Amino acid sequence: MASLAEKRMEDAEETPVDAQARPEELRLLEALLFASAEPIDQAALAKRMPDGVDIKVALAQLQAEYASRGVNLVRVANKWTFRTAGDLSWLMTRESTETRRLSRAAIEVLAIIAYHQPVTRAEIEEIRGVITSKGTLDVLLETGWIRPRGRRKTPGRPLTFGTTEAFLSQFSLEALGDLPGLEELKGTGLLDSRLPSGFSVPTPSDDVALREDEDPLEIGDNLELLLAPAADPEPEGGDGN
Amino acid sequence: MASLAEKRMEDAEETPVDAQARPEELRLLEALLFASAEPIDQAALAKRMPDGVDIKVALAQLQAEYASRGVNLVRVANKWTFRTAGDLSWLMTRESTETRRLSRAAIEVLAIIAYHQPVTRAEIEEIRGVITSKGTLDVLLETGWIRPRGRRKTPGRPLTFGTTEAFLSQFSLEALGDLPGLEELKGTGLLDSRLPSGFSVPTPSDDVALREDEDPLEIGDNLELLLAPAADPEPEGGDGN
Amino acid sequence: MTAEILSFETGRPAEIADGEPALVVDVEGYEGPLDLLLTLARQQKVDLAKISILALADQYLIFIEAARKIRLELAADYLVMAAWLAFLKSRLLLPEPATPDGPSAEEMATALANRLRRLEAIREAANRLMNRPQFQRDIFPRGNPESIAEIRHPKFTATLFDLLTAYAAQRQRRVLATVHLAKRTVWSLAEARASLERLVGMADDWSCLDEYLLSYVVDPTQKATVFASSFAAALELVREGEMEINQKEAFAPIYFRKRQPQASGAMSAPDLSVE
Repeated sequence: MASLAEKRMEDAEETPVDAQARPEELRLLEALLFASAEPIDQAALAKRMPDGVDIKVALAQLQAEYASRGVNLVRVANKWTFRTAGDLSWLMTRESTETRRLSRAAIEVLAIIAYHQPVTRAEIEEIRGVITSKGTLDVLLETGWIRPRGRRKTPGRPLTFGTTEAFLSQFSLEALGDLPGLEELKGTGLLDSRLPSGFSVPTPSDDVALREDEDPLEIGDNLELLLAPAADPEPEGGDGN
Repeated sequence: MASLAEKRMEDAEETPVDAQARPEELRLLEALLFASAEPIDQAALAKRMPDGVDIKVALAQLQAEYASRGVNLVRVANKWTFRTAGDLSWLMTRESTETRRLSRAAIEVLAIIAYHQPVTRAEIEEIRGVITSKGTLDVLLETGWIRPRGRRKTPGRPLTFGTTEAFLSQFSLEALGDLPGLEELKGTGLLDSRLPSGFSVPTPSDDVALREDEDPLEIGDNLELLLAPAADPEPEGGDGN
Repeated sequence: MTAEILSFETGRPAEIADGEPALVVDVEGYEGPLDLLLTLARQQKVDLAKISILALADQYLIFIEAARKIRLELAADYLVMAAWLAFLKSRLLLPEPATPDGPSAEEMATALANRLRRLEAIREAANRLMNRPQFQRDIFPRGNPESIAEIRHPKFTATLFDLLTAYAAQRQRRVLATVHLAKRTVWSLAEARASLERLVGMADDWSCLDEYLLSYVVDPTQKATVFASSFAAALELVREGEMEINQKEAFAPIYFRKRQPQASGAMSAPDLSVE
């Protein structure tokens, strides 16, 4: 501590904040304004100051002193108060994470992407029998668990979706192949054992290499636009969440 | 306004608070600390600062800058906070905050806990030569300045008491080592309260880590019951206040 | 006992304890015998380290004696202290025994002096502590703290179980949804009644319901439903007085005709006409 204070004394040669030279009333104003729960008007401040203090001048001095600081003395509706400098508003925010559960729709879409990837939106809808809202895909993209892989080489060149490493990590899977297959799903009772014989569950693969029916994404593909279905003019439509 | 600002520029010749020369991190620290009513620890501050800022140096600089002002940067229990200067208390009369007046007994018990911690009730009574009423301890616990730390590893496993961060904050102490007169007391050996001077460490410590002669409190320890002395069957007895 | 101690603890104004003249015999001003002893010791006006324990013991005993004379209630610990001091005094005055057992009188006196010094020291420390600038009394925090805005980043959660359940459920749902149950064709009551009414209008005499139905029904698989609905419709029409029906015996053909304006017809068995 002492050494730091000494260091300060050295610095002081460049920027001498001369305690002696600084009028005492600035200290008083500073303390009053700092501690007050509300902005104070000049008259109220003057009442607490020693006689003979030109409060106007003192406030102006204080304001000038603080003008370049992280805290400014500002006048609000004719009352005075300290406020953090406007340009530091970014500093006055705290980032926090909040845990959110995925909606049922989002989980369903995610599951289909996981098993059927690479899969297009139309294929997801075919399996689910429901239109997928843009919000649902947005939420899933926000999780970082799915990604657009490329474009299917079919008319309209729809986007294909697949899962990411973050997906594996979230669900504690070593590889996508660890997702249970048909027999395992039946074994755990998740699938009815009386399903028709043609029923199959694909063996999922998240191989980064594109399939032969996939084209790479083009640079500049704007996902915002891509996700909005051409046929669906209201993107706000349904928030999957 | 402009003219006052200009006036300020003239003054600036004598005391140039050179905005350019003042490191930006001082502005940031200033803003963060000024805005908060609660002390902030160095780690939390560092997290908000740009990379490469030596936070320790910056805090020391800021502390030195404000040392002569009406608002000081103080460290309390390893956290930093701006507070009005102690010598301006005459200015800061506030009607609303009436400080609780502790009884003489409570003040004495508080001092014994502060200087002798961790300390048991029996040890407090040994020093004072009087039985400590439950009310006195209740009042002190209510202030939040003391806390039961653990249990002494002696027959009966009595509770040990110590002070809290709120205690340091209340009395503007950076750490327990700043207790007034502590050095003298240590010099005279008067802190060595325990008669069987087996493991006596005559330096008070509010370290959250228990001493080797302390056991942790058990979950479910009911303080209400614990504080009532075993010899005193009527816990309602008297309110020490 | 407790009550007395508590009354001490509630703290009489400090000035009474803090060194008023010696002969105020008011034991309630003291926080126990040690406090009283300390006050008496201060009156020796010397460093506590050099205090005369003998003189102090005398002062204490005189004080207690005075208190007893004016019949002041004395808590037991005051009397215990008095007895102990009397003992100490006698030990201090007598020559030390050759083989002392336990602490010597000198040691006991020193221990008492140390206790007094320690109490005084902690009181001094307490005093200095309380005289420090106190938070919210002398120094103040920011009165109008500025809140730190919070930007929330969602962290999504889902379990593998959620995922598998969702997948299995929707795959299954789709498969089961494509199993079609053939819709059964049913001749409704309304349909049966409408055609019966038409038929009754055409036939004046008894006609056989079965024959009519056979000629009517195109698809033989519909015979049952047509028959059932027609019979129910026929009963309803009879109840409404639109027609009469007639059957000779169980499983025999059923005949029907338009209701005759005047009473029962000749050929039929009237007992079977239904009201």
